[in-house]
Formats: sequence, structure tokens, C-alpha cells
Amino acid sequence: MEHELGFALRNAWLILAIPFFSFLVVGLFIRPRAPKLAGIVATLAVFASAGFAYALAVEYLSLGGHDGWKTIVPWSFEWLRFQEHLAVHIGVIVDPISVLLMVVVTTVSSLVHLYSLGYMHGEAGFGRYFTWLNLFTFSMLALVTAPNILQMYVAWELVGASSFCLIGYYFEKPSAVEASKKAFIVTRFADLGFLLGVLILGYFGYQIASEAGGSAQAFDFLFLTNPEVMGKFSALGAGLFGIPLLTLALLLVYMGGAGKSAMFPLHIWLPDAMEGPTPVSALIHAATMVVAGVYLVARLFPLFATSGDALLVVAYIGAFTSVFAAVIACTQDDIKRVLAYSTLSQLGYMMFALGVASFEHPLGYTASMFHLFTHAFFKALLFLGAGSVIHAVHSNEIWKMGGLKAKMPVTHATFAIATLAIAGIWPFAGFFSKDEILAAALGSGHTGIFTLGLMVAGLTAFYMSRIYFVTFWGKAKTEHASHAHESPWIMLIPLVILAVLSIGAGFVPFGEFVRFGAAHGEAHGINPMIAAAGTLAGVLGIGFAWLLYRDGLAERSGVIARALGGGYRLIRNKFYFDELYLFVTHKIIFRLVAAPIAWFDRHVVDGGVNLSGWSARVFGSAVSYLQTGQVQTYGSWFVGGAVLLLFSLWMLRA
Amino acid sequence: MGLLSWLIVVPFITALAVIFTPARKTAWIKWISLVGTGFHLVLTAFTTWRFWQLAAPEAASMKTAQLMKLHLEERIPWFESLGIQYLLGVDGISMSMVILTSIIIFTGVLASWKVEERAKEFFALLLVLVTGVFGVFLSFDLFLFFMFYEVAVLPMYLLIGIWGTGPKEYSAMKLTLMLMMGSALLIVGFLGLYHVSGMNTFDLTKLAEATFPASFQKWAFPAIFIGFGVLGALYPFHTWSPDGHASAPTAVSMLHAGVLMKLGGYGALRVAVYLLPEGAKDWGLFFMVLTTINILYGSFGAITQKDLKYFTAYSSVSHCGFVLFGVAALNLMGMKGAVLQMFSHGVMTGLFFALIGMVYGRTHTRMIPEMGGLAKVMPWLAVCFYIGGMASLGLPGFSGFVAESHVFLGGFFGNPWTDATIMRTLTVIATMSIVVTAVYVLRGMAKVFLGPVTDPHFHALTDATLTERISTGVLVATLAVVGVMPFLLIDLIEASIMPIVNRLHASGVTVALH
Amino acid sequence: MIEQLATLAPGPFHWLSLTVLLFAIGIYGILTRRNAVGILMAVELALNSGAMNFVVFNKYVAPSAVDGQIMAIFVIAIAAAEVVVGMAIFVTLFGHRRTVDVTRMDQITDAAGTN
Amino acid sequence: MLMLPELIVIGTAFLLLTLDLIWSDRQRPALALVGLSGVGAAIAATLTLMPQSGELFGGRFAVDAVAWWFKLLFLIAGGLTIALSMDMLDGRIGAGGTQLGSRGEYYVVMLFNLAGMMYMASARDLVSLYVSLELATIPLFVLAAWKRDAQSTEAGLKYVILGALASALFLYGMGILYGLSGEMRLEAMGKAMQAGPAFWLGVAMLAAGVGFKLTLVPFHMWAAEVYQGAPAPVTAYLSVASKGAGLALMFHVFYRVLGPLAGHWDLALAIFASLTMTVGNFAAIVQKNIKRFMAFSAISQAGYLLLGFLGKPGDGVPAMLFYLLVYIVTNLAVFGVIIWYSNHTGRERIEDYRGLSRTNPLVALAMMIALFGLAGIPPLSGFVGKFFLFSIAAKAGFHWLVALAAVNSTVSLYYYLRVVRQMYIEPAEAGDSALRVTPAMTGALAVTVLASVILGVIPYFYETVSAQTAGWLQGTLW
Repeated sequence: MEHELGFALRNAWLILAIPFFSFLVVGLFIRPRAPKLAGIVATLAVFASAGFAYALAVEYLSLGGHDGWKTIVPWSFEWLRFQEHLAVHIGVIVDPISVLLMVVVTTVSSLVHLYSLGYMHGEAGFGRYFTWLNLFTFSMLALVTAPNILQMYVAWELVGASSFCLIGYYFEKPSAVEASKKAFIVTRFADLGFLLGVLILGYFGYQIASEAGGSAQAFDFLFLTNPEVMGKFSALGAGLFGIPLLTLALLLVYMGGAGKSAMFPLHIWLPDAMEGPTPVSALIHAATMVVAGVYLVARLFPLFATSGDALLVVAYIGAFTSVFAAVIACTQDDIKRVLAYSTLSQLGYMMFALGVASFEHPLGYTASMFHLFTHAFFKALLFLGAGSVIHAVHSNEIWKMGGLKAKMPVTHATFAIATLAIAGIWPFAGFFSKDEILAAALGSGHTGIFTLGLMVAGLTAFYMSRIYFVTFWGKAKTEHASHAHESPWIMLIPLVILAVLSIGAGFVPFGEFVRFGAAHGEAHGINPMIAAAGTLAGVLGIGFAWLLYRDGLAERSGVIARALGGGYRLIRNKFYFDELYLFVTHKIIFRLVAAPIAWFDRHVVDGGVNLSGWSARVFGSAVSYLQTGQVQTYGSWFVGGAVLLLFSLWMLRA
Repeated sequence: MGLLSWLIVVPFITALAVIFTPARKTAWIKWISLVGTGFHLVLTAFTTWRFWQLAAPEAASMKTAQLMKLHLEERIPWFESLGIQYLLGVDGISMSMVILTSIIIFTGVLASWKVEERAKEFFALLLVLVTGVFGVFLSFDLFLFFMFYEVAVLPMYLLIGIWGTGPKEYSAMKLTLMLMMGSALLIVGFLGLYHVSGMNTFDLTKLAEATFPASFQKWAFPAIFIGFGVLGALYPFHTWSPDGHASAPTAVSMLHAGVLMKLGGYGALRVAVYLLPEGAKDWGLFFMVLTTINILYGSFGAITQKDLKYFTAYSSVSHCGFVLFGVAALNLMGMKGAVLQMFSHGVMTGLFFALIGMVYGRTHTRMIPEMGGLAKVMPWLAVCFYIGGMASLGLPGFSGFVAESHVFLGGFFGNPWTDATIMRTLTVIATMSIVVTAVYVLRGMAKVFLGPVTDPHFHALTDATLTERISTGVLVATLAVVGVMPFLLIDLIEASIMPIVNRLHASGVTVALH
Repeated sequence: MIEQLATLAPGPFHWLSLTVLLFAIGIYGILTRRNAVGILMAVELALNSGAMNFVVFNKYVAPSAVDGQIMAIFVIAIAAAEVVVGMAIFVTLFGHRRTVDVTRMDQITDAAGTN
Repeated sequence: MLMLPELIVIGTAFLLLTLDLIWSDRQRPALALVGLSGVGAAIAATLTLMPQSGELFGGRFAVDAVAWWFKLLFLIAGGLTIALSMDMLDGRIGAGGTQLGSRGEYYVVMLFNLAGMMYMASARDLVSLYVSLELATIPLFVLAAWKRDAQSTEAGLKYVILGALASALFLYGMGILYGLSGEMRLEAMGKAMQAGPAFWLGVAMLAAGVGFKLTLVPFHMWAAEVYQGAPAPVTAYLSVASKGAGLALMFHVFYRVLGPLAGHWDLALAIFASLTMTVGNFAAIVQKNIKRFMAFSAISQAGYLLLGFLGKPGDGVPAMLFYLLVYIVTNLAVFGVIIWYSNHTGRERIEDYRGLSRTNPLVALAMMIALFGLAGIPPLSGFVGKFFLFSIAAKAGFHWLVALAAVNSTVSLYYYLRVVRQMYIEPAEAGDSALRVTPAMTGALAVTVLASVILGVIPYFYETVSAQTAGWLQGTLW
């Protein structure tokens, strides 16, 4: 750097250190003695990191960026040295998207921490909860600031683990335990792909790096996305099944991203993950961790764009997931599950936005990050709002709510804002980002995807309005719902802040900050046609929902459901994917692989050992059977032995 | 007497002190053992510091060295006419193993605090066993090495036979005999090395200067590798391990899985690969295949186990597979990973067995289906168990990840002597274990610790006592320290691995490919 | 014919044939006689055939010294000692078993409850 | 002077004979002490004379380093056996029925036998060899039948018959070689002969005789029953001294006579070694009677011993002598416990030893150490000795044999552990209490166990053997 970096950039390590040490201190020392204090300290720490992240963002943005934003790694140290050119430097990368994510993560995280102070009040594992939440924040920050792919993998696993702990927070509840296991194992399976991708990238990266010499490190993003290196990568030629090696590696890496971002068909864990406390869902399973996959693709976007094919796969899977999840979301009754499917759908949105981007049409890249940004706020808001409702009604079932509009005014208002935001209605944040995505899809010539996107926009508006109406409108449908009252202020403050952000976020001149390449032009402005189409879809969806659910009852929609018959059941049962997975794991892997292996080990391999022991005994018995006691038999052996000796001496002499 | 001799002698003296304590005074016996092992831990720390002072300045020069460099060497002629010496030394690999052992025996003594039956014999045997282990790690004369090797293995028979549970005599006998069969192969290999070298010495550092004919290496390498492999649970010679571990008392399982199984990987690296590079090149792939089977087979085998100890034992088979896999990969990362995995698995599995013992001491069952919801009544143990589990599935932040990532990279990067495609395929197959491991670890632990408390009696159970907390706490801390600061260990061992790698590259002709 | 044979002096071949025959008969006896005393007799045959060997070789191979003949004398003495010890044992055994049939001397087995 | 040790032993034997006549029954326990002192004096004489070499009787009796070592080993074995026998002969411990009678003659016969073995070590021609061999054998028949009950005499009968058969074969073989060479002197014989069918026939017959004494398979079959039937101290003596004599005999046959043909008989010997150790070991697995069990164990040990013949004498001789020493002390330690226990309880089955570690922990410890020594577990001398033997086979290129031997060691560990298991793992029977250990037994056990540990740890003993015998026969035959 030619000029002096500011305080935040010079001390970038603090972004990781603050939550990490707070995690250690809270987890090891404060939690066992003073759980209350643990919560407060944890929250303060996250607020501190949020403040630091803002400072860092401001400093970074002030570095200016008219000819593209520089990527800098202001702090790093060698953590794990595999061999030369293959060392992992733990550090902090600072570029627009990492700054963006830092801001989003710390913001949402600190709000969720604050909210949780109220929401989790009186829970037995209060301290434990905040410990994990802190760990998660640390891991997530480590993920977004990773300057190399291995640090990202490390953080990736850590967020997985903290997510596991938080989903299974109610560890005495079997369903929570199951959900946590499922989340961990499914994402772990995806991570296998990530790991293999890393291995391939690392291997060929190492070849390239060692040719280049110097201090090039094969795992560094700056190295991997270096145009020269990328050129060498794409020249590697075919790997497995004729797929070019680069594409193969990227697809494997993408598999990891797809797992974390719950892309079809690895989506099954996310809805179940709603077993965790609601603020956790807001933080991890809506705003931050699940976008890690998107972030990963964005981080490696130049490589993906070089490959092309890999990006197409990203696009199609993203598009499919967005429709698929949106359809399911229309039929679910659990408020959090609807939100979960909605998250899936929106993640699909971000993914295909990235997928349609390319070197020539990089708008999708910006659009995707923009949507990530806005979505984080309104989806967190939706979850926290839902949490507030659940807190009041003691149920997740939307059909057990109703009529909360008056009883919970703040929750209602903020939830409505978020619903409008996600439905893509001007001037709420979702409008801008969604519009940009659709524009990107159309602009890059993916008309099919554009159409699907439009459809999803409509569906999104529909199902979100559905839960909004059913929850807040009409009459209270249960005892709890009728006695519900507004949540404490400590939970409402985050709601309000997020609501403000859900409105304001769209007006951020996003394309200025996050863009791929130096290209301006298409980044700006709103295409009126697309905006109209998107808004129309949203309005249609809302309208349709109003028609069906404005009184908060299921009667009218039931007619349609019955009309659809089997199709409806199929959707409502999530296309039976859980059952399919259960079948594969339990019936096939456990019964047909694991059990036979255990059997084989006990009976064949161990049997072999026992057999050798047994045959030794048999041989021993046989030998001692010759010991008949007949002295003349012994004599015969003796003479026979002498003959044998004669022959062996005579014949075998060297 | 030098520092290293003290490292070997301290546990032995402690054992003697235990023997001369009246059998009734079990508390004394335990305190003596604890003080002895605690002192050993301090001594180990001091030795590490001394070693590091000596080794650090040379780390750079080792990058190209072809011969290992011993520090703190002690060399006394023994059976002079046969070139047998009392030769102790330490390099990074053995140093890390000594640290591991010292930690495990210290925590093992703590974990055995509840042993009352024939406590005197128990602790004495335990300490004798550990004496052997330290001897193996520190001796560089193959005769001495072998001697300590068997001293380390044999007390196991009595320890399992007397204090074990279940079919203990069967397990103890099987374990002892299988391991001794392994050492039978070792004897053949060692004597071969001794005579074929024509140097009339068992000095490992000297033998490395000999060039062994390829025809000799061709059979000696597998003999030695398998000989050590039996102890390292190499498939299909691993079946002593599940039964042995299941039957053994807590501290013995800890030591056995935690330390003794490491002798296998250690020896395979130190003796087989280092001295017989040509053989290693010929047989590398063969053992890669076997260890790949190990890795997957162990983890699949663990899925359906009902007994917690069998469960852990199969997981050990899988993890020890990583050790030998790394060794067989024949490159820097693989071998480094192998040593790291030895350390990591040692601590991890020590932790597991300690915890199982503690849980068993309370619930009086080790059957997974009979337990449930124990996290509610024994949160400390549950958390430690989960940390161990996370470490075992290779979660970053714990030592398991550091090791496994090395091993995977090592396998994937391959070596110039083996078909790269096959090695990569094997590595890919091996990586699948990270998923399978997650499956069995989470399933098993969830059943035991999570969910509602299944048996009303469990409500009356207590959490860990102070000794248990110290014991498990030390192990957990070790896992975390290595996981968070892997460079501590890597710096220690890397320079010592280089000569092994360099020898591989220097010897013979490179066989095609690449 | 008979005269012709009578004029032939026996050579080493003949003597050796005799010792071989004696030895074979002795071994055969040892291996087949059921009476222990008979076995001792067979032992005598075998030992004496060995002794005779020495005498024969002394005469035909190394006539300068009398080593072989000395050996024969020792063998005779030793064979006697051997037989004496054997007889003593057999007599004692006869006291216990009322027989010296060696095929019935199979009471020492692993299962035998010795004391 | 060179014959002093033998003369001392024989003199002691005659002295004992006289004392036995004139002493009263109350005084007779001192006979053992007289015998022990005699052996002690002989040991002292041996140690004093040891480095010397020389000939007597025109070269028919000669001493050299190896002969001295054999004598020393025989004397050690004999002395220890007397120490182990005395309690039983004097009826000091145990049920009255287990004691042996006629202690005076017992020691006399044993000492004569000892003298025979010592002479054999020095024999240099066929006459002295044969005579001393028979002196080293015939008294054993008597000893085996010493108890005069049905078992003991049956053992004696089998021993006599098979011993005579072996003796006949040996004699006939000697005759053949004499005929082929015209020489009576062992060393001259080998040089004067060409290998041919008749030659090998003679060698085979000689070797069969050696095999009998050394219990090589398939010449071993007498051992199981004779060991089992004979009184325990006699079994102990048979297992060590007689085996040592067999080794000395084998040195004569294979080194002195066949020395010039070295290399011709390696493979055959390797085969017989492998047969011996394998059959011995596997048979031992299933035995229940501990003496019978020890018989097979001893057979397998002989198999290991044979490995020493595969290399050059310079390597093999010290290793075999050292192993023999180790084997003598270790095996006698085991037999010490067996004698002591069967004397006390009259029980001889392996499972009778259950719970011994609870009632007599030190004896159990001694037994365990000794058994581990036999199994070749470091750091005991059994390991070191075996390792050296294996090393010789490896040096000669017999790697497969080393592997087989090592596997056999493992198998042997299995059955030795069976005993350890009874002592340590199985609980004692209710009512079992500590058995009395006499001073003689304590002394003998302490000496043997300590020796079996020290010999492996302190290199002095091996180095001394090696220094004195490594150059054996070099220059004369090789």
C-alpha cells in the first residue's frame, strides 16, 4: 500500500479476535458461573465487532475505487504449512464482498444477540446459547474474511459445527437432535465435495505455484483468481469423464457451497434446522451461514467464469431450487418452515444470479451480492418477527395464530414491511435487488431463467402474504393466540432496526461498491419493463393470497388443495425427499453396507484369526495324538526319522 | 545418566516404588503413580525445551538432509561383539510421541483413580508398560528398540486379563498373540537389516547409510511394515483391537489405543520407510490400498456397533488407517500427517476411552441403546465427549483436522513412484470417511447423551469428579491447542521427516510416471 | 561245491553282511518283540553287531592299531550295563503291572491323574 | 590337573556312597550339602582351569574353551538340580507320599551321570565318546525310574528301550564312519572321508543318536512320557543336563567330524530344526500335565538351539552356549516351582496352579518371569539368547527359518501364558493358603530367576563366552 492504512485495517485481526476471545472467555469462565452475564458479555462483544466492521468498511471504502476496488490482505500469519507453496495463512482479506459480508454478519449477529437476550430469557442453557452464538459469529467472520480457500474450509466446518450445536440447542428434544444431526451430516457430505475440490485446486495450484516460484501460495484466493493462473488452470484439459479439470474442481467446490446454501438436492436439512431457537434460524439459517455457498461462488467467481460450464450448473440448480422451494413453501403450515423454504428459494435466486453472470455480463454478480445484502435484513426480520410471534403464541403452527395485528403492533408492522420487501414491492429493499437479478438474467440472455425468476417472485409474494394474513389477520384461533401480547422492548429494538434496514437497504448505491470488473453502465438504473413485470408478479401474488387468506382461515385454499389432489400431497410432503434420504441412509447404507461390514469383520476377518488359533490347537492335538504310549511305535518313528535324516542329508546337501 | 534415560527410568522407578508400597495403601499407590507421571510430564516439557533449543537452529539444514539427526544422544556399548548398543536419542517425531505418551499416562493414572482391586499390581504394570513405550520412542538401536517394544506389549496381557471385562482372557490372548506375531515379522526384518547391511550394527542412524539390495528390500519392507502394521491396526490384522479395547480397563484402553497403536505407525515410518526406501516404493501402493480399506472399513464398522468401546475401537481402526495411509503415501505431507494423526488420535482416543470408562463407572453399561439423555446429568462428560467426537470427525480447531488434511493432501499429491490416478482415486475413497465418521460419531453420541433421559436411574448420577475433570480437561486442551496452533507440532516434526523424504527421492531409480 | 565254499576265506563283505543282518534283526526285534526281555535281547544283537563292525573294520581297514577291538570290548561291557539297568527296571515294573508286555505300558498319558 | 573337575565329581560320588553307608538317617540330609560342595568345588576348579587347553591320554581326553564351558554348564545344572531335589529327598515339605527314597544313591547316580557328561565334553575319539555317552545316559534310566511306582518305572522302561535303540544306531553309525576312515579320532575322521551314500548313512545314524539326546523331532517321542513319569527333579535334570549333553554330542558330530563338510548339512538341519520347534510348540499347546507340557516346551527349545549350527562356528558356538546357559537357569527356575508345588500338593496339572499369585505372589512372580524367559520376552535373557540364535540363522540366509522360529516363539507365548493366566487371572480356590517355601528352594529360585534376568541385561556373560569360544577350532578344522 502506498498510503498508510487506517487503524481498523492495520488491526484487521481484531475482527476475528474479538468474537473468538469473547467465545473463549464466555464459554470457559463466565458461562458456568454467571449465565446472565455471559449473555451480556457475548452481546457486547458482537456489538464491538460490528462497530469494528463498520470502521473497517468505512476505511476501506475511503480508499476509493474508481478503477475497481483493490483486494488487500492487511493481516495474516502462517498457520499451517503443508509444504512450500502450500501453506495456509490465517488472515483477513478485505475486498468489497468481504466487507459487505462483515457488515451484514456483524449487524445481524449483534441484533440477534440483543434479541436473544429477551427471547432466551429464563432458558436453562442461556450461557451455552450465547457461547455458541459467539462461536458462530467468529466462525462466520473467519469464513468471510478468509484470504485462502483452506481458511474458508476451516471456517466452513466451524460454522457447520456451531450451527449443529445451535440447532440441537434443545438437546432433550429428539426432533431437535435429529435435525442437528441431519444438518451436520448433509452439509458434511457436501463438504466432502468441497474438500475434494480443494484437493484438486490445491494440487494443480501447487504445480502452477511451484513453477512460478516466489512466495505464491496455491490456496490463496488472490493466487487462484490471478488471470494468468486461471489461464493455466483452464488449459489443464480433461479430468474425469471428460469433464475439464477446472470445471470438475469447481463443481466439487460448488457441491460444498450447495450443501451449505441448501441447494437442491442437498436442501433437506434446512427446513429441519428450524428446530433450533428462532433467533438462531434468523442468524444462521437465513441471513449468514446459508449464504456462505453464495459467497463461496462469488469469491471464486473469476474461476467459475473461466470455466463457464460450472457456472451454468450453478445457474440451473439455483433456478430450479428457487422454484422448487417456493412451491413447497406455499403448502407448509409451520411459520418457520415456510420461512425456511422461502430462504431456500431466495438462495436459489442469488445462486442463479451468479450463474447467469459472466465476464461479459457481470451484472448478475452485483445483483446476487445485492440480494444477499438485502435478503439478510428482511429475512432476519421475518424470522425474528416470527420468533416474536412464536414467543407469544407458543406454537409454530400458523393455523394456531391469527388476529395478532392488534395485539402485537410492532411485530406486525415490521413483519409486514419485511413481507413487502421480500415480495419485491417498491420502495422496499427486495424490489431493487430482485429487479437487478431479473435484469441480469434477461440481460445475459437466460430468458428461461428470467421467466422462472419472475414466477418465483410471484410465488414468493403469495406464500409470504399467506403466512402474513393467516398469522396477523382474522381472529385468534387458539387460547394462546388470543392472550398473546407484544414482546419485550429488547426484542422489538432489533425488529425495528431491521425494518429500517429492509426499507433503506435498497437505496444503497450497491453497484458502486460491489461489481465485477471495472464496467459501469448496466449496473445502474432500473429497467422500467423489468421492474414493472417484477412488481406485477409481486402484486399478483399478494392479491391472490389476500383473496384466499384475508380472514386467516384455510377454507378457500382448501378447495384448491383438494382440486390439486395428489399433486398437492406431493408438494406438501416436500416431494418425499426426506423419505428418499432416509431410505438411502438407513436401508441402503446402514443395512446393506455398514451391517455387512461389521458382520464380515466379526465373522470372516476375526473368524480367520480364530480359525488360525483353532487350527493350531487341532495340529497340536494331532501331534500329541501320535503320542500313543506305545514305545515300539516311538521306536519306529525313530528309525523312520533316521531314514528321513539320511535322505535329507544326502539329497539336500548344498 | 542423560535426560533421555531419565525419561525411561522415571516410570520404572515409579513402578518399583509402587511395588514396594504395601498393597493395602491404595491411596498411596495412586499418589505415587500420579506424582511419578506428573514429574515425568514436567521432565518431558523440559526435554522438549532442550530439544527445541538444539533442533531449531538446524531445521533449515535438514531440508536437504538424507540422514536423520539425533539430539541428546546417549550411546553406551552393550553387546559389543554384536554391535548392540544402548543408544537413545530424540528427534522431532519421537519427541512428539513422548509428549503424547506422557500426557496419556498422566491422564490415564487420573482416570484410573477408582481402581481398587489389586491396585498395586495394576499401577505397577501400567508403569512398566509405559516404560517400554518411552523406550521404544527414544531408542535408536534396533535391538534395544525391539526389546522395549515387547516390554510395552506384554504387560497388556495381564492388564486386560486381570482387570478387564467381558471375554477378557480371550481378548487379552488374542491381542497379545497377534501383536507378537507382528513382532515375529519384525525380528525377521531387523535381523535381515542387521546382516544384509554388513555393518555389524543395529544403530538405526548407521544402518541408514547402508544400501540394501533391492531384492532384500522387496521382502523386508512388507515384513517390517506389516509387523508394525499389526500394532497399527492395519487391515486385516486389526481384529485384536476391537476385542482388546472392549475388554480392557479404562487406562489400559487409553494407553493402548492412545499410545501403543502409535508404535505401529512410528515404526513403519522410522524403520520401514526410512531404511528401505526401495521397498517402500514397490509396496507403497499395496499398503495404500490396505489402509484405504482400513479407513472406510473401520468407519463403516463403527456405525452399527452397540458397545461404546467397540464403537471407539472401530473408529480407532479407521483413524489408525490414516496414519498408515499417510506413511504409505511416501511424501512429506503424508508422513507429516501420519505423525500428526498419531498424536491427534492418541489424545483423542485416550479421551474417548477415559470418558467411556467414566460413563461406564456411573451407568454400569456401555451399550449405546441402553443409554440416553446423559448430557442432562453429566454435562461435563457430554461436552468432552462431543469435543472428542468433533475432533475425530476432523473438525478444524482440533488436531484431527490438521492431521487429516495433511494425509489427504499427501495421498492426493501422490509420489513419483506410484500411479497418480490410482493414488488419487484411493484418496478420494478415503476422504469419504469424513462423512461416514460424522454419521457414526453423531449417531452414537446423540443416542447416548442427547434426547430425553431414558432410564430414571440416570437422574441420580453425578457429573465428573475433580480428578476426572483434570484428566479429561488436559486431553481436551491438548486437542484444542494442537488444533488451534498446529505450527507448534509441525515445526517440531517437519525437520525430522525431511530426511525420510529425501532418502526416498535420492535412492534408486525413479520408476516412470509423472 | 561244499569244498569250494569251504576254501573261500570270508572277506569283509561277508562279515559286513553278517553285521548288517544282525543289526537288522536287532532293530526288528526291538520294534516288534512284545516282551521287554526279548527286546533287551534284541538290543544285545544290535549292539553286538555294532561291536563286530569295529572288529571287522579294524582288521580290514586299519590293521595297524587295535582301536576297533578295544572298542568292541567296551561295547560288550556297556551293553551288559545297559541290560542290567533295563532288567532292574523291568523287574520293578513287573511288580506293579504283573506283566512286561511293552504294548501295555501306556499308562502315562496327559489325562493320567498323576500325583 | 585338566581332569580335576571330573575327578572331584567322581570323588564326591564315592564319598557320598561311603557317607550314606555310615551316616544315620538323621545325618543324611547333610548328604545334599556334601554333594553341593563337591559340585561347587568342581565349578571352582573349572573356573580356575578354564582358559587352559590340553590333552591327556594321547589325545583321547582333551580340553578346550568349549569343553570347559560345557563342563561348567553341566556342573551348574547338576548343582542346581541337587539344590532343587533336596527338599523332596529329605521329605522336608509336602505329603509324605511324594518323597523319594535312597537319597544317597540318588546323588551318587546323578554325580556319575554328571561326570559322564563332563567326560563326553572332552572325548576326542570314538571309544571315549561312546563310553562317556553311555555314562551320561544309563544313569538317567535309573533316575527316571527312581520313584519305583508304576508311572516312574514305566518311564524308565521307555527310556531304556528307546535309549538302547538310539545307542545301537549311534554305535553302528560310528562303526561305519570308522570303516570309511580307518580313524578313531573325531577330527581325523572327517578329514579322511569323502561324502558318499555310506558316509551319509553313518552320519544319519550318528545324528539320530544325537537327536535322541537332544529330543529332536522325530526322535523326541520318549520325552513326553519320560518327563511326565519321572520324578520332578529328575525331569528338571533331564530337561537341562541331558539336553546339554546332547548339544555337546552334536558339537562333536557336526563340528569335529563333519566340520570339513560344513555347508552340506545346513538345509537338512534347518528342516529338522523347523520340525522340532513346530511340533514341540504345537503339541505343548494342548497339554494339561505341566511336566508333559514342559517336555514339549523343552523339545521346541532344542529346535531353537539348532539354529546356531547354521552359521559359522565362530558365531554359532557362543550363541548356543549362551543360550544353553540361559535355558538351564530359566528352565530350572520353572522346574523349581513345579517341584515345589507338586511336592506340596501332589498336583501336576496346569490348572492346579490357579490363583498362585494370590497365595504365593513371589513364587508366582518367579514362575512368570521364568516362563516369559522361555518364551523369549525381553528384557529377559531368554530373549537375548534367542535373538542371537535367530541372528545366526538370518546371517546364513535362512530368513524363512527365522520367520518360522519367531512365529513359533509367539505360539510358545500362548501356552506359557496359559500358565500365567492360571496363576494370575484365575482366582484361587477357596481355602488355598500360602504354601511354605524352604530356604533351599528360595535360594535356588532366587539364583535361577536373577540369573535369567541378569544374563540378558549385563553383556559380560555373553561377551565372555564369545571371547573364549568364537575362535574355537579355527585353524584346525575350518
